[in-house]
Parts: sequence; C-alpha cells; structure tokens
Amino acid sequence: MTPATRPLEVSSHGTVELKIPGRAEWVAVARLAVAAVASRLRFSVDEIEDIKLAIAEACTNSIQSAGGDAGMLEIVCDATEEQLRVTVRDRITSPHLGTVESNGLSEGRTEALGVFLIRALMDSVDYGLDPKHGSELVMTKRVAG
Amino acid sequence: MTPATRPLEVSSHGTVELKIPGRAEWVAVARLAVAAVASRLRFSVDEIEDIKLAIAEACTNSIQSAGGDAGMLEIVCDATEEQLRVTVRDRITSPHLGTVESNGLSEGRTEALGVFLIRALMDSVDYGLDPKHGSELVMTKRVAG
Amino acid sequence: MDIKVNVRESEGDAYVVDLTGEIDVYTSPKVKDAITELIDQEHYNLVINLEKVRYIDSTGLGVLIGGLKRVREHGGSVNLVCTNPQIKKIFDITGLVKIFGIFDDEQSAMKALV
Amino acid sequence: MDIKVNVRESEGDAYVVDLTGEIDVYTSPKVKDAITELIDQEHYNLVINLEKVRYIDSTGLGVLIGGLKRVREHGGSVNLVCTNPQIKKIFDITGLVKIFGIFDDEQSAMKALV
Ligand SMILES: Nc1ncnc2c1ncn2[C@@H]1O[C@H](COP(=O)(O)OP(=O)(O)O)[C@@H](O)[C@H]1O
Ligand SMILES: Nc1ncnc2c1ncn2[C@@H]1O[C@H](COP(=O)(O)OP(=O)(O)O)[C@@H](O)[C@H]1O
Repeated sequence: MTPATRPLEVSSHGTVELKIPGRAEWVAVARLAVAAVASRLRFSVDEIEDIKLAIAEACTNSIQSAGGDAGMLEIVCDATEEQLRVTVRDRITSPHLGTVESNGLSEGRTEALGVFLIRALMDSVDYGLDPKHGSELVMTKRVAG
Repeated sequence: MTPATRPLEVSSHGTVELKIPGRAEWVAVARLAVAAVASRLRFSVDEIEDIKLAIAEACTNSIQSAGGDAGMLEIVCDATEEQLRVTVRDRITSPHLGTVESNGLSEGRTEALGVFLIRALMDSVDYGLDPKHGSELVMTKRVAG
Repeated sequence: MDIKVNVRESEGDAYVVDLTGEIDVYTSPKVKDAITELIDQEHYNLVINLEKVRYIDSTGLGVLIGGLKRVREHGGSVNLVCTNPQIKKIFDITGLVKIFGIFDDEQSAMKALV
Repeated sequence: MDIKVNVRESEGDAYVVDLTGEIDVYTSPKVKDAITELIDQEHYNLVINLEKVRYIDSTGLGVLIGGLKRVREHGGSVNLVCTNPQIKKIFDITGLVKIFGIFDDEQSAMKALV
C-alpha cells in the first residue's frame, strides 16, 4: 500500500493562515478560503454562510477604514472540533471598529451595519488595537452541540 | 459617498499567501483558495479546474512524501493580468519530485501520475530543493492571449 | 464572484433591476451605479429582483437603503424580490425587513408598488 | 469536499459503485475500501459510475488503476461511466482512456462488461 491510500489520521484540528491584499476585489478569496476551512467542521450550510459573511465584513471594514487599500490583511483560522476562531488583522493603527448599540442601527451607516452583522452572526467577537502594529478582530463560532 | 460605494482602483495584481497543515484533509482548502484567486484572472472555468488540480497534486505529493504529515505547507499565489504563479513550499529536505519521462507513465506509480498531471496542466513547472529548509514547486499558468 | 445587473422597464413607469451573483464590497458599486442612473432619470418606482443573488453584504444593503431613501424623497418606493433563505435572514436580523417591501415573486413586488 | 460511495448489485454478478463528490488524497481511501471489499468478495466485474464526481486527482486515478489490475488477474474488468468533460480530459491526458472502458451511461458500461 502506498501513502496515497493508507488511511491517514484525521482530525478537524488545524490552523490555516491567509494573507490577501487589502482591497475590495480580494475579499471574495478570504470568503471562499474561510468557507473551505469551515466546511471541515460540523457546521451546517447556513452556519458556513454566516461565517463567510462575518469574515468578509471584517475585511471590508478594514479596507473601507483605510480608504480602499488596507495594505495586507491577515486572516488566521483556528479550527478545533468544537469551534472555529477566525482572526482578521490589519495594519491600521487607529480605532475603526466601534461598538454598536443594539438599538442604534437605524441611524447607522453601512460600516455600523457590517459590525452589527459580525456580532449577530458569530458567537463571540473581540476587537484589539495595538497602536504600533494594527488592529485585529477575533471572531468565534461554536459548532452546535 | 462612502468608501463602500466609491469606485475603487481595480487590478488583477496581487499576492495571496496561504498556510495549511500538511495533511490530506486540508488539501481541499488549498484547492478552493487557489481557485478563488484564479477566478480573479481571465481564466476559463476549465483552466481554473486545471490549476486547482495541479496545486492539489503538489500538496498531495508533499504530504505523501512525508508519510502523511508534511508539517506546514505554504502556498503563494502571485497574480498578474498575464499569469498566475503558484509556489508550493514544504519543509521536506530530501528530493521528492522527480522528473517524469514523457513515455514512462505506464510503469509509473500514483506519485508519478501526480507530477505528470502538474506538468501537463501548467505552462511551466520548476522544482527547487534547499537541503536546509525544504523544497518548493513553482507552477505558472498564462492567461490565453 | 461577480454581479450581473440588468435593468428593464415594466408596467406603469416602474423599473425592474435584475441582479445575478454576489453583492459585496467589490461588486456593489456596479449595483449602485445602475440604481443611481434610474433615479437620475426620475424613475422612482423600482423592483429589485434578488432571486439570483447568492450573497449580499453590508455594502450591498447600504446601496439598497441609499436607493430607497432617494426614491422616497420623491414619493417612490423600492420593493425587493427575495427567495433565498440566507439572504432573507440577513434582512431579518438587520431589521431591514421593516423598511423594505420584500416579496416572493416579481408580480407581487410590482403590484405592491402601486 | 467529501465522497459518497454506494455499492449495488446489478445484472449477472456485476456490481455498480456510485461515487458522488470529490475524489482526492483525503477521500480516495474510502473509494479504495469499497472496491477492495468487492474484490475480496470475488466480484470481478465492476462498473464505477463517476457521473456525479466533480473532481478526481492522481490518488483517485491510482485507486481505479489498482482495482482494475486486481480484477484483471481474475479475468474481470472495470468499466467507468463518465460524462464530466474535465474528468474525461484527465483520463485523456494521462492515457488512462486506453486502459479503461469509459462510457457515457451506465447501460453501455454494463453491456460492455459481458
Ligand atoms: N441599518 C440601517 N438602517 C437604516 N439606514 C441605514 C442602515 N445602515 C446604513 N444605513 C444608511 O444607508 C445609506 C447608504 O449608506 P452608504 O452605503 O454609506 O451610502 P451613502 O453614504 O452614499 O448614502 C446611508 O444613508 C446610511 O445612513
Ligand atoms: N499511469 C499509470 N498507468 C498505469 N498504471 C499506473 C499509472 N500510475 C499508477 N499506476 C499504478 O496504479 C496502481 C495503484 O497505485 P497505488 O495507488 O500506488 O496503489 P498500490 O500501491 O496499493 O497498488 C499501482 O499498481 C501503480 O503502479
């Protein structure tokens, strides 16, 4: 038997890193790559769509905050059997992902709508800003029990 | 007008980097990410399928050469208007991507079949080995005139 | 990973915008251009058909909201045709379901314009 | 990103293996297991239906070749049903089109077994 067909040890655990140019036309690449990672876990088709949209919104937010070109965006997916954690890092050193009032959407702009969607679609969301290196948004979705 | 809807400068130029665990279950992620990059260029659907298969074969070759776990694989896509260049890097420090005789396939094994497919599907293929750091396969496909 | 925009005239000065594909930060300017052009030509009764849209993000929603605001200033309206459950869900959770008329087929969306 | 394998008995001791999905380094062991089990049970006339296979790589081809070699040792054969042009192309450029019987529908593939 060759390695081709030897049954391999399989687990959902793994880290996938992606770097894309921080421009509008590349967001679809992040979306599809993250969807491919998510489909390795026991997410439903709808949940995979949720994750795609949330990660795309994070990228879009960085790109728009940078006026259309955010340099390079780094997307890190940490998969375990229980959850997918996706971190989107940019090099924008000023705050750009404010908190959204749960009732304030009607006055919101598109940016607020994006952040609102991320919070609605993912189980937990954390925003961190390092004034020297940039900011990161850490989004987690758990696999339904 | 907000950045959301401001017409952005668009070009096909860009570099996308991907790191995946070097195990069989992650090859599909590389395949889909590279397909997403390729669809930004003017490739036909068939050509995108060719690229997917070639890149997957490169990853598979590394994984099988390492006996099922190649550690981490790095896939770098350099896109221009004219071509897509994909580099697959592993950390295997012994040669594992031999050249294939053009007439020797019937005696070949699956591994040879994979390398044969890469050569058949891509316009140019280069294999480099650094005995200290690992090996890389550089595959280029040009956009049809 | 692209959007196709098709604009056609319908009954009673109403216009239908057929969208096919994915509406995201890259493609939504194309949608905005089509809607803006219609409004600039003083067409204020629009049906936007999202039946063949597989994906919409906040920038796409923003374009629809922006269009709605402009036509309302002229007493017009924007009705949406949407059958994709995932996209309906996005309109639900954002509350936009309350500001747009959302219909299962074009005929209903057209009727409700009047 | 998965493969579904369905095995069913057909006319005259022939067996049909229906594959649905993608055959790659991750999923091909599952295909190999199914074929190996049939051969171990001394079924040497096989039709492998690839109509619903969207993708096949060298490991998948290796599994098919391996199966063909084993059934041939017992005077059997493996016929393939394949309509997807991209997959047909893979059989073409590898020359495997010369060692497999490849058919457009299951009936023709079955007939050719005899
Ligand atoms: N949840 C929401 N409810 C109502 N209006 C919203 C919401 N989110 C954004 N908007 C509005 O959508 C409109 C379009 O937004 P935008 O895409 O920023 O375009 P523009 O700034 O050109 O009007 C804006 O008027 C914005 O205030
Ligand atoms: N192009 C080819 N033409 C004919 N036989 C091939 C070709 N490529 C690989 N093979 C054969 O396919 C068979 C299956 O390969 P493999 O997946 O390595 O399984 P195994 O080693 O278990 O037989 C092997 O016998 C190999 O020699």
